[in-house]
Amino acid sequence: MNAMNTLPKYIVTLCDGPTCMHQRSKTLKAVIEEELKKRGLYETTSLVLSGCLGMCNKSPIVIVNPGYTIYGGVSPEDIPEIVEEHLVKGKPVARLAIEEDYLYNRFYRVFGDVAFFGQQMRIALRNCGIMDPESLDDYLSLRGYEALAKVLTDMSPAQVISEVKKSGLRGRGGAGFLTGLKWENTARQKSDEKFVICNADEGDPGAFMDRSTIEGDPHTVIEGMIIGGYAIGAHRGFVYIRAEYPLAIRRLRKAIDEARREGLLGTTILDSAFSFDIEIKLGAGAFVCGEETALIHSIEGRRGMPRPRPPYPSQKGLWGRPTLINNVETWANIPVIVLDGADWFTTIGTEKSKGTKVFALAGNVQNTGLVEVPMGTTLREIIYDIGGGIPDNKKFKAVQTGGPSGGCLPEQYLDTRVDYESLQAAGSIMGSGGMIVMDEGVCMVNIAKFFLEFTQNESCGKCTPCREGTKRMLEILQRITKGEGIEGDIEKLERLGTMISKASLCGLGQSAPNPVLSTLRHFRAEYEEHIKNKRCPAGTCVDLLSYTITDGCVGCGLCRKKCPVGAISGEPKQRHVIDQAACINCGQCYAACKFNAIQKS
Amino acid sequence: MKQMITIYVNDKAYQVESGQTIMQATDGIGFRIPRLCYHPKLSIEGACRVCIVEVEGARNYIASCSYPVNDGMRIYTNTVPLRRARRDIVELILDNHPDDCHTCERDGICELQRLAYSMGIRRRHFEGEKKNYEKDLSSISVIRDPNKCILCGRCVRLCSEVQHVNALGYANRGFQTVVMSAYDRPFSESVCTNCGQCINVCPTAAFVEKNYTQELFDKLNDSSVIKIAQVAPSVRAAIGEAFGIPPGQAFEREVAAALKKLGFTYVFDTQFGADLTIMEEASEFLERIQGNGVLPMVTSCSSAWMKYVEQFYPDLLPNVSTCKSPMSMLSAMAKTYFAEKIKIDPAKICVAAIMCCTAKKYEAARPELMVNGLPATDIVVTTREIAWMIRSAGIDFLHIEGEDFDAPLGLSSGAGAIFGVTGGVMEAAIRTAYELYTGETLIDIEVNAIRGFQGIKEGKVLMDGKEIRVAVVHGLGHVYQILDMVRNEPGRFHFIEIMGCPGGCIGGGGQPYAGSNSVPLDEEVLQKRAQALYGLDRERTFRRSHENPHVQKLYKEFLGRPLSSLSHKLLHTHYTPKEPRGIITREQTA
Amino acid sequence: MAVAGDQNIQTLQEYMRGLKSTGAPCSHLIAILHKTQELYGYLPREAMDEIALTMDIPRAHIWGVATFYHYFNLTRPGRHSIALCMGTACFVKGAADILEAIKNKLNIDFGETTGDGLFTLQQARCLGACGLAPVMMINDKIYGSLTPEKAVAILDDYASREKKGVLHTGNV
Amino acid sequence: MSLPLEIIKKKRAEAINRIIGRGFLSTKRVYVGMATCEIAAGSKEVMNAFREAIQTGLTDVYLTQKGCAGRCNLEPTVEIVEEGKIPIKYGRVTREKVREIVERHLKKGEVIEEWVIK
Repeated sequence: MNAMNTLPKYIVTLCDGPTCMHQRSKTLKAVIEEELKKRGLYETTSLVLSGCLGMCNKSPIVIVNPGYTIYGGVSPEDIPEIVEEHLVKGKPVARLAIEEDYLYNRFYRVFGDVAFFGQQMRIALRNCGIMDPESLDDYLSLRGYEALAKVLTDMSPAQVISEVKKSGLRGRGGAGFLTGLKWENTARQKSDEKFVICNADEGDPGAFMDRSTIEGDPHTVIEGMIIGGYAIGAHRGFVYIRAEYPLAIRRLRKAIDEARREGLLGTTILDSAFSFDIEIKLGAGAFVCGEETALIHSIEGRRGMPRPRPPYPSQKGLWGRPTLINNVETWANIPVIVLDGADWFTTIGTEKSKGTKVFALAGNVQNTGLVEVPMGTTLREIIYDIGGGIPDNKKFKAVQTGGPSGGCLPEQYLDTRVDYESLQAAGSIMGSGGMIVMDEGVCMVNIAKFFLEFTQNESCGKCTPCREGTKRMLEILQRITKGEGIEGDIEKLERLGTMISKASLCGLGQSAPNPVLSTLRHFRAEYEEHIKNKRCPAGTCVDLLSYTITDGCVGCGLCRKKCPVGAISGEPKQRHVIDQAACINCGQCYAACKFNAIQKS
Repeated sequence: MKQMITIYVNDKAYQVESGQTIMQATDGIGFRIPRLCYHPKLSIEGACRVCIVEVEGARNYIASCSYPVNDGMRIYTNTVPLRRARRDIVELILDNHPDDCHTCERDGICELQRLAYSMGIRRRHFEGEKKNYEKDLSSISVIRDPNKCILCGRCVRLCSEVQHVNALGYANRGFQTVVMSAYDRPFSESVCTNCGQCINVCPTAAFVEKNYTQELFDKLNDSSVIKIAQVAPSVRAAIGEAFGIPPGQAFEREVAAALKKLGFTYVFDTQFGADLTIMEEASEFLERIQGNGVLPMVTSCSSAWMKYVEQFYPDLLPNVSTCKSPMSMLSAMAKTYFAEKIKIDPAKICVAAIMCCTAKKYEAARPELMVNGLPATDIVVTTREIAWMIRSAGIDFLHIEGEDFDAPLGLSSGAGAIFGVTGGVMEAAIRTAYELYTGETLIDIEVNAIRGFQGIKEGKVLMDGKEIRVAVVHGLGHVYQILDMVRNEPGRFHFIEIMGCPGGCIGGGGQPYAGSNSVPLDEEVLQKRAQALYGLDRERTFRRSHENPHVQKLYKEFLGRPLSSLSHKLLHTHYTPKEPRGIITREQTA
Repeated sequence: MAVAGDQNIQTLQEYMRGLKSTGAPCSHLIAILHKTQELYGYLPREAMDEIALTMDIPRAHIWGVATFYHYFNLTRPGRHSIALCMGTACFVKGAADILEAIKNKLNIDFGETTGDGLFTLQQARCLGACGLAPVMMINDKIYGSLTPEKAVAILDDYASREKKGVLHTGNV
Repeated sequence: MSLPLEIIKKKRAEAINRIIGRGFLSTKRVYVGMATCEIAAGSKEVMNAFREAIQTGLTDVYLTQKGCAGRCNLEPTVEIVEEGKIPIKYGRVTREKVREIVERHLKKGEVIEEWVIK
């Protein structure tokens, strides 16, 4: 990519998705660059390689902005014409331009030129950032509720289910169950009443995809749910949402009211025979309620404790009736599948994981934020190409996916493709989409302890392995990070962890040991270092630290003044010394020293 | 049509009925997968994870209590990793449980202890912080010790699903989860009816009765006191179990003998009190039907039911018979009629009631039951406590020579004996009321319509052409059904018997713990205890309360007639609505 | 029992009356508890009793729900509630140090209220502002990119404004 | 009775008319990020600053809110969309920056490059 110092006049986007790449988009790039240079446009044109743009049947794809002209089936021979006519003369080449109106395109018109966004593919988040979430008009203008209308006009419930099945869409909440199959199972049940639930109890610490979706585009979730209700024969839907999301709740409430006013919710929707309405149910701060049976209990007004399955919610769910539960992101995909078609949808992603996945990219990474990429994108692409790599010249250490249920993957796994199977094989999980990047300053034992503290705190307390087992694992980890680890602790962690994951009642318990087991798998030496040598290689476990003053000390005395326990002594202008017995490892001297003369180890 | 399917357990094929859980299926073919939170009478919790098995094709272990069998399923119940996981799970429970087995009430009869032993836990691997809560000693009947609680949830489910009292619930979550009453208030301030069924289903000693054995031993060793015992019918029907005798054998005269050996001066029979109750209650009933009294009349013998009605249905208190319970009637007679007879200051008499019931401890302390300023019943001990006392005092219960109860309050009719079984009070009342009303003797006195363990039983009796419609309820969980009927169709019944515990007093909260080969609330055990009492009834010379010559004598010498003013003073009482108001649940809510 | 003329109880009763006819009473419980907390700032026992009697939900059940969900306060919170985010992103970026600084400053732990009733410290599980990590929320306002010093300064500011009386009540 | 698809097309046409009625066809459309994260970063101030600018005479601008596009560490974000031009995305916008954006970009058409998200 040519470095730009001033804003470009044109932005030329080349799709670099697998299909386009196969169609030699790389050669195209060279040809374009050559043509630009020839005409002296190289400095004023930005050339961007994007992720898959989902127009594979017309590949290779070249997009020229402003104006968002899409050229399809471009060959190297076409390039001079495009550059001359469009970029020099400002007249798009009608012969090559294609009319594509995919729902996600609009996002690119606004954001496609920024590398962070250009590499992404926005399906669930297609409207987030380009419309007023509190305006039904805005949503309608972006073909909102057209999928619903299409379903009500042209499709039988069975056809809707078959389309969703064909799309290969899998639950975006974590487990990755085939959505269409879930719909089919629920549709098959005979019952006087059925329900649809949107799981918006986004509880992973560090994940906020669902909040952003609802805050940015609430109607898409509503539309998805109505279509789901139509497909399975339900007339009531519930959105179970965290009370900690007041803005999302307010926007959702407003969206529901407006949809109702416009005849998009309620009785005889859009003059059809179908009726459906949605209620909002608030969570109250319990991570476990993301588990579907716990969520159902919570909606029923009980403690959010999971129950054994079967019966599955599709058989016996809310108030004992067949219930279809999908999470926010899954629902947000539905209108796209209906309008742009399952055939199109299946062109995105990998063989077993279709479509895109939203990640909340955070931690020690340059560009933090929401990232939606086609399944099959590598971790490296997400962290380095989109995320911009690790800040402060630090080294990458691990990436954590799947939140407290997931695992930490080290550098050698950076080329893992994000899809359900690959991540699992690597020892982590897709989860709902938290992605935390960690640099060398993060201690893996400590991070495992952090996650276990979380699951321990969020354990509902019902089943023994999770309630008692995670507590014991946590105690062992606390011991290790304090330097009190003993021989055999690692084996105990493994023994407990394996038992807990195989014997716990629900997904929370079954996955609770994952952060420990995965760090044990990939960072075992770091554990051993803590236990055997009482050393924390990352330098974060306070009890294992020691501070020493090096030759760099000029004897300014600042550290001596800062030390709260008077453990530092030394004459002015002489090298100071820390009394290790008195030092409490608070680190204040380290922070205060202006000469980097204090060493932490 | 039951469909048979093939399952493989540890690679051996078995034919089992479809539609069962793995546990049900394997129970039927000679296995008994270890279990803890599971209880056949309660909803499936799936919490303890002790009953896990391996199922081919499943990624994780499967809780056999909840997972259905399907054709061709391959189940493994004893693989090495599974055994280790199960063992570790039980160890995790132990690791958060006091290590005080030797000094524990349930030492030797604790399900957790048994389970830990059979899991082969000989060493600890995962010890750490243990929970540390205060015992709740506030209730006069039931002690709650959260430290011994293993969160199997049986008590919570029982209190909600079986009894519909909902005094118990989980509070907090995760490692901090505790079973407690609302707002963490003392148990005594809750809606608890003291039925004690939580004690029966608890696998450990997280719930035990408030123990009064030491007080009783003190009294028994106090020569300045006249020690009077009275024994409830159901005690004799179950006490053998506490000594390892299979259920179903009555130990009537043996109990009397053991109590005398313990040091009681007089051993009376609560069944005499029962006969007396029938005299009063049948008369009250006839008075109500003849004099436009409030109908239907509801019995008042069950202490748990009495607290329940005061809290949950205060508006229906006028329907409740004013009769005291047999225990309280007998105690009242002991401290008046009998005290006069032996010319002893009633204050020097200690009446100890040996009851199958924990709620009787609460009843004994009710101020409205005082007689001439003295508590009528001084101490109540349960079947379990008395069995322990007998053992502790070095009495060889199994080889004891039986003795008679003492006169004049020790002779009872068969009607008094069946008081202990659900339907018994009604049956006894019918036997007497029929004769009082018609003047004729009821020949077919075994009223089968109201025997048995159905939750609600209905029957009809023709008395001189008048149809008397009766109903019998046992277990507080069924009460709302019958009382809804009473509200919706006030004329539907004339007389209703309500017992707080499932099965009636034979299933009381003070009865011996389930042995190692049965489960608490086992209906088969209840049947056998019932049969024991029906057997006593059949063996009696007198089977109708009014035929009891000592009862007749009591009226002649002291009370005059049923419902006399002295009767009213000593044998009847009144009830008042109690706080906190109970919330009636028609569906289970836990 | 409810104090006569208690405005909040009346509002709560009206709220419940509106719900009682629709669906299973228990399914409204969490919404009612939210309403209660909105009115009182926490869940007073009297209010829970009122809910039990009006909605026919056993007290032990209400108590179980109230203690299960960490969003509900069981004691009266301080005037300003500090929710320190301990989500992963914040943790990775040093939330533990912020916690230490706040604990030292206020002498309270999570779930506790300062002696002067000014601050309640609560643990948040991701406030969804990971880009600004580490963050804390005081009442409804989010403070991002915290350092221990910055956090303490913010608390000082609240305390001093509180002294001058320029701050209104907490949760609005 | 019309088919749902016909109804929705009619609704869409009406919606678009209403949006146009609100000034959508102004030369410059300004979108201010207003999600929880944006607000936490201070976007309410930004929104207010634009509103004040309009109240005090800024014309030919269509001001609206939008959800979070996902670029968290550069929030609050503002997009300025002009027909035929590359949409400009400003990051870390403050009240002060708004004043300049209004003066230089919205009034004079000058893109303030150093604040643009690239």
